[in-house]
Amino acid sequence: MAIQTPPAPPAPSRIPRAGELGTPQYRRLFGAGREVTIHWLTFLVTAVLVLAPVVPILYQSVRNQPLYAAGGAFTLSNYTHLFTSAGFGSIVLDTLLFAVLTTVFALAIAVPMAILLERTRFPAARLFGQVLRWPIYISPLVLAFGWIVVYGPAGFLTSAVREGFGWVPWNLYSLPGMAFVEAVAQVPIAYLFCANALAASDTSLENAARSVGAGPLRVLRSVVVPMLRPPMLYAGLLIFGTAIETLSIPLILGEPAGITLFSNFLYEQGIDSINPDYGLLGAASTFMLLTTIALVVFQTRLLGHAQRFVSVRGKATRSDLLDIGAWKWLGFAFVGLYVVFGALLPMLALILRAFTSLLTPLVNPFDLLTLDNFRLIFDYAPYTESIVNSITVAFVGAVAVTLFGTVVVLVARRSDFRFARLLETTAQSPHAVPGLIVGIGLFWAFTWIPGGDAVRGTLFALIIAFGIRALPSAYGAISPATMQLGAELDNAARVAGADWWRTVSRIMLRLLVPAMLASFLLIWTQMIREYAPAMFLAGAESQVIGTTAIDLWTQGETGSVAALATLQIAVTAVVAGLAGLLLKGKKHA
Amino acid sequence: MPELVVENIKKSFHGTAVLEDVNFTVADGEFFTLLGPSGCGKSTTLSCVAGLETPDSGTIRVGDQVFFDGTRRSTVPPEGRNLGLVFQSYALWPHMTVADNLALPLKLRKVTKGEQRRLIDDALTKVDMAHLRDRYPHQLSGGQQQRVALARGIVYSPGVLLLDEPLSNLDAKMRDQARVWLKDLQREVGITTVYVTHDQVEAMSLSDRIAVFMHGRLQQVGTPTEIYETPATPEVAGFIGRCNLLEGRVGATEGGAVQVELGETGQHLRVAGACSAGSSATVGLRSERITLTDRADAPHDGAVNVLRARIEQCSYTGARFEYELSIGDVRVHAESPVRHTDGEINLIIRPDDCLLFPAQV
Amino acid sequence: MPELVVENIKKSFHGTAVLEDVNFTVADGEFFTLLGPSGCGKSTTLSCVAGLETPDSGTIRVGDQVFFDGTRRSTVPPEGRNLGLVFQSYALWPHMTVADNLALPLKLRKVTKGEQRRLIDDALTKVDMAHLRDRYPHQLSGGQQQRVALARGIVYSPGVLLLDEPLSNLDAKMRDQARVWLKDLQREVGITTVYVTHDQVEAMSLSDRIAVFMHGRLQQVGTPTEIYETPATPEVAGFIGRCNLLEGRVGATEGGAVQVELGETGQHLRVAGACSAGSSATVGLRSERITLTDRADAPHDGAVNVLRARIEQCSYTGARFEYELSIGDVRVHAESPVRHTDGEINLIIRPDDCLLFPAQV
Amino acid sequence: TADEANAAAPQAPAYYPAAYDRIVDASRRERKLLIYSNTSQTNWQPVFDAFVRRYPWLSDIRATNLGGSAVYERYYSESGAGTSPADVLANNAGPLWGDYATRNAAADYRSPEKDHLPDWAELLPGVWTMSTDPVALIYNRKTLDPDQFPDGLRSLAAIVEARPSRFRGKIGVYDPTNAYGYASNQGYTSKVAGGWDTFRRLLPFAHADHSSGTLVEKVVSGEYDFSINLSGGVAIPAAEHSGGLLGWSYYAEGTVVMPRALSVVKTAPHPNAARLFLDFLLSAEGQAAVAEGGLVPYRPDVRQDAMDSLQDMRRRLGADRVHLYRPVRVPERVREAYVARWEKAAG
Ligand SMILES: Nc1ncnc2c1ncn2[C@@H]1O[C@H](COP(=O)(O)OP(=O)(O)OP(=O)(O)O)[C@@H](O)[C@H]1O
Ligand SMILES: Nc1ncnc2c1ncn2[C@@H]1O[C@H](COP(=O)(O)OP(=O)(O)OP(=O)(O)O)[C@@H](O)[C@H]1O
Ligand SMILES: [Mg+2]
Ligand SMILES: [Mg+2]
Repeated sequence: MAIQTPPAPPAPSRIPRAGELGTPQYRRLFGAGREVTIHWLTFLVTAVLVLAPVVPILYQSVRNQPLYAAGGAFTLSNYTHLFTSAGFGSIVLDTLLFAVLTTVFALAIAVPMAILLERTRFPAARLFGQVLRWPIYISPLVLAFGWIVVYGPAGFLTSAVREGFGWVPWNLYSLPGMAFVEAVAQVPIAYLFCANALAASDTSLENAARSVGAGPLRVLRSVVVPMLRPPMLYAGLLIFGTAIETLSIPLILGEPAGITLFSNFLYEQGIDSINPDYGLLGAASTFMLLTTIALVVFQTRLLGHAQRFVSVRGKATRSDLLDIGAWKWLGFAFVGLYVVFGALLPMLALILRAFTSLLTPLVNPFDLLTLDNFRLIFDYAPYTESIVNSITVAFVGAVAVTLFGTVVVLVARRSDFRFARLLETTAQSPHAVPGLIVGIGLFWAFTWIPGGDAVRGTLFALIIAFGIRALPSAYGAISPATMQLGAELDNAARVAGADWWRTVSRIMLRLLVPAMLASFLLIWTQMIREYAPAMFLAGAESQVIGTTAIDLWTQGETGSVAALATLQIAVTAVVAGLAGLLLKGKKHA
Repeated sequence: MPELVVENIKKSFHGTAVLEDVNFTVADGEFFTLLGPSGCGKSTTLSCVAGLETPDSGTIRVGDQVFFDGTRRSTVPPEGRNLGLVFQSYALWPHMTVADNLALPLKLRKVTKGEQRRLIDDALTKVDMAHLRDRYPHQLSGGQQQRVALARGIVYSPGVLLLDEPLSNLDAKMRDQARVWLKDLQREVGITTVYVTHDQVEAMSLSDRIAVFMHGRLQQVGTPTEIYETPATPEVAGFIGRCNLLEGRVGATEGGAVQVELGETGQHLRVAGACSAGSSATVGLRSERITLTDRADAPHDGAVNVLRARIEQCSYTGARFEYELSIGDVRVHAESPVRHTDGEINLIIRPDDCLLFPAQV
Repeated sequence: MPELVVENIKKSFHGTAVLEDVNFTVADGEFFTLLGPSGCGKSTTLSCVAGLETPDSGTIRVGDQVFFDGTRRSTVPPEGRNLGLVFQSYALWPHMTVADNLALPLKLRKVTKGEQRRLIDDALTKVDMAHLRDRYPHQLSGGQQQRVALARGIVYSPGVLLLDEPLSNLDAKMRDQARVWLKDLQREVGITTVYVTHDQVEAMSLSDRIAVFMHGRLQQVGTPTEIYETPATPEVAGFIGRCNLLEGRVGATEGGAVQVELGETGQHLRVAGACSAGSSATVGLRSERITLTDRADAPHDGAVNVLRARIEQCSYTGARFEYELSIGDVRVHAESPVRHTDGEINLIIRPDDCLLFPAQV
Repeated sequence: TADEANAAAPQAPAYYPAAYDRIVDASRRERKLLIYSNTSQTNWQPVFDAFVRRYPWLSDIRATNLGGSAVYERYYSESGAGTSPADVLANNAGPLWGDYATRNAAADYRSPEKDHLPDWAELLPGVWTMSTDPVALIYNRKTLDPDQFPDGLRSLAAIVEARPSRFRGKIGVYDPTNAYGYASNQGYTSKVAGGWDTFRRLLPFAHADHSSGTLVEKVVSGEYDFSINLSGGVAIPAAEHSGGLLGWSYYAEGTVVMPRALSVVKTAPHPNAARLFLDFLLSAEGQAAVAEGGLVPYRPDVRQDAMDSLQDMRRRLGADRVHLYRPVRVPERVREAYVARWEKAAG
């Protein structure tokens, strides 16, 4: 028999006639494709969620009485009061400096680490990758305390260094010191964002650079880092906002040094004072909100031409790790130092504190071992209940916000929705509004919205409040990941017959799984330690770890606060481990 | 499936016009090819048809179903058009295996599991990829990825198939095989195909009609023979096949043919066609229609032209030898099954084989 | 630049062997082509040479400089090899403009600003992309991206140039232009080039030598003429050019030729070559070496074979007509400059034009 | 459960009005009690336990522990908005009670225990004293020589002035801007003779902090040698559980006693349960439970040995050296003037 050129096609089985299978039919809602409904729904829900706490705050900012007081009139005096407060200028400047320093420190630590651990051959990369996340597992309040124990003027390491060298090169109670601690708390965010982006990076781009003669470091500088612009900007924005809003660190580390930042200024003037000044709080929150919006707009500008950052395209490429040779050891030293001294040591101090009756360089801690701190927590039903509540809130909230945030991102970045830009700005704006004020705003929103009273004080109210605060984090975690996905991937699905929502669920969501897990983890950690909005919203049955910790803290039960934080770390580590397993399962699927 | 009509499509990106007034009609079951140089707007045209880009104006419809209407700015979304598009960049979904990539369009159409498997097997076998059905795209070579993309575009027998250089990374055998397959598919399934290629041999052998595209405009639409034998412009002639374009001045007209003086060379060429004397014109001379001969005693009967040329370079393509020749300062490309020694040579050209393009004023 | 030596390279991905014992030497300044079907391991070979993949064993060196030594597992990193690689997937840096993409290799080589501009302009002009120098890759068409990738690989005149299907998305004219450019570059700069292509016309006309690659093994390495005229195996013959492979049984041997009986058809073919009578053999018959004639009075002088065939299908490629013929149940592909009417036809085949491959036992 | 709701009513003391049973019965239907407080769960727990032992059907009793002013602000907001789930407010931050009293939010109820308590037990109309926690100081026994252990602010001033460079920045003090901080500082300067003088000597050595947690922890770590103006409810247990690391002291020259007070609000959704709770807390049994939780009882006939009671304190320090802080409303101007003066003293 003959082999032929070309060979005859194999005996044809019946193939459907052209067009026989038809177009997939989708339910049409209100006379348009269902995506139109989804887009509008997403937009409206986002708008309602964000406006709910904001509107009462805006209203309060132009009232001369607390909202609960009868009477009162419109006024602009809150704003004049704010801007003419003693030292307002220097407070704003200090705050800016603090926020900028924090952002710079956090990115300077996180970005190289993410690159080293994700993109290069690095010893024990996985272990380091886990450990350096630990600081976000606990609230900055507790973390700051851990830092004081180790690096404070009478801290363990400070005492040791002072004894050894007669001089200590750091000062925790200073603006850079505070910024550093805050940065350590925020490093995991930037790390997660960048590591995610790097995991989905296109190695052929790196290979191309190497083949034209770029050494590993040059590859990092010219290709890897520039491609990281989206995650860096999103992380930067989040960190900057958090730094402006955060209270614990200015309060605990700033106060002793007489440093007043915007947040503790507000706390003292507005919340903790004998006569809380709600008008001032409203005005200040409005001011912070506008700042955030300006930053978001600026960020959007920097990220124009999103296709410049696409790394997952229709032509698949293989991935490989960079070998940076001897630089590896420098990197190892950098990561090692940070992980040991930045993440681990304060954390260990904290854990040790949880198991001792006292922790001081003055007494050998192993003489003071006790389980009393845990006993205290487990002895009181409301405390244990608060742990269960927190886990519930954090789990449900993290899942819900991640899913919702993903849809928001996809509507904002991957659809032809008319108000996509506005949606993006809206979703990112609640970030810098202080938590307590979100709580107060929502409190009034629940009061004004029919049926809201039933929600107020329940865990559901907390999920909403925490969720609003966490939405920007979800957005920041997922948006850069979508930017990496080439448009041809959605286009191919659309042409194959998937409508927008199908494309999202079949293609986008699957490709975004790692980013969604990062978002889940981030929001979980954020929610499990959150307390500020709960001060006004949590009912007697809906106390959370955060409020319990504050309760214990104000009563001087530091050991139990540490014990609570230890539990929090343990639970979170388990959750993070499970999430990691899920991700790995996905990868091998 | 009724005909696909594209009318007056315009499209520009940030002010750069990419498509200007594109018009064509593809009949039911026709194999229609867009041929044109790189960057002329072929992919953009396909994207507009598929609904991935919105034209600035114009109309696109399939039969009565209007996909896009520039005046009312109504669009049918891509998923409502029941098209198959094979992307130039493949656009494989990286998180799915080869088989899953093919399964998605079938799942969306609610094809039963068994039927899915059968269709997928069938499509993959045709592109010789059945044994790699469980690989992920990043585990495939470039050509293998392209074959998967091709199979995915076809597996669900869409009404209109849009192919954007679907064979560019395949070897000759595989291309032949795929071409046979595409042709068969078109015959059996009656699919209407719009095919983008840069390979004119492919275009010629597959297409019912070809549209030659340049700078965002259609230059000529016609059957392969029309395009090849009677190109509308020198550009088309130059683009399709190897065609030498020689500038000249029209001299005497003699019975359905004109005498053209070739530039500075002093040599003349009799060319079939009509053109006013004294005007300048371009003569197209296909390289395979030039006969090379060593013999000094070339026929001088006047029925054919005999030009004298120098061999500048000769290269071997297996089937043929290709020559770079010079007639004075004019370069001419020719081919011949025989190897000629270097030096001077005679070119024999029939007036009927020359294409005459009067200069545009 | 001294010669590039690749010795006994093996590579497998997760247990699937992709390269098995690949050996070749590319001389200084040589233009060497890897030709082979899709998925045979061409890109993997280039990656190994470039240092982007690590072979499982073998040696790769350029002159005395050992790039990779499988026994000592020492590797020179890609950036230490001073190669240029044009990726099949382009791998343009999406965050840089076209000009910046080209500038990076120059910057790394500390070329002055002015010189950089000159070189970039030069390279971009050659691929006709100078006017798009400030665009980002995503604003370019597929072919334009490919041209940028090509320009980037060449702009810094690397010692060894590795090209992975660099012209696959370009039209014929652009390809010709690029080919001329590559050839010139090689001549002027003395660059050693390893070229991967699926287009054998390209391979034939550009290459000093060709390596035919199949299933991870080199089948034959030789000059284009060698490969074309004396293919080592039926596979090579079948892959290079249009070659009909006919199975037959060897009959009488007569003076440097054998008589081969073609399968069930009852027709015979005289083929130059030697083979033991009674064994089975494959005869390779290049389609362009078959002369088709309508005339019933075909020469019957015995010096040539005359076979009777049916025309099954005829297609037009512009320059030629291509035919699908059948001799009994054997399909044969042939081409002819003339259009023949349907029905029966005579094939005239010179015994010297047949390739004889004794069956392997 | 039904069993609890039907449990037999405990015998009320003879001096309770006859109608008291009606309150008890009504409380069976209410079942619940919610307190907003800034008192920790550890302080509350023994009280709750004892209360539930007495009224088993009221086992669903909870304290939501908030910051000092949040207790009121949240209640005002909730009631301003319509309803508040809170029955009782409890707080040790004096000045805020002054403001509370002017709002006339307290339920109109005269506890039958009133006659068995000091006349100041009802601090303001409807605001009842729950415990009388002293303002105290703690110090680190490891970083100090025994002769540097203070027994009050005046002795502390002398100690630090003896070695100014050693003690600069080594005293932690409650910041006067917040409610408890204001009360503890202002209580001392207004009640104790020469209070301002002592402050002028001490404050230059001090750092202000915002919470007891920080103040205690910094002494533990050795960052501070002393923390002053802490609530006894925090300071004394902390020192006692420190294994000898911390010492604590009243102020020998004059100790301010900061009443921790509670009030049943008018809008209480469980008014009867709230009344039972108030009466119980003021009873001898309730006061003993208060002591067990680490707070200082003040009822003369209370029997307990967990804490120094107010009477013990008087006995130990002299009755004229124990000053009761009386909460009043502090106008903003006054507070600002005070903070300014304080900050001037701190330098
Ligand atoms: N990660 C992987 N796992 C398994 N097999 C792989 C992997 N990567 C490549 N291969 C296989 O290796 C073989 C060689 O791939 P290579 O890219 O070298 O082919 P190629 O000759 O360049 O083909 P093409 O012409 O299609 O580009 C292919 O069959 C491919 O399927
Ligand atoms: N986003 C964009 N901005 C500006 N110009 C663009 C953009 N996208 C495409 N173009 C230009 O539009 C023209 C047409 O592009 P298109 O992809 O349709 O070309 P093509 O005919 O498919 O070419 P090829 O054969 O190279 O794929 C090109 O010149 C390209 O540079
Ligand atoms: Mg294209
Ligand atoms: Mg390849």
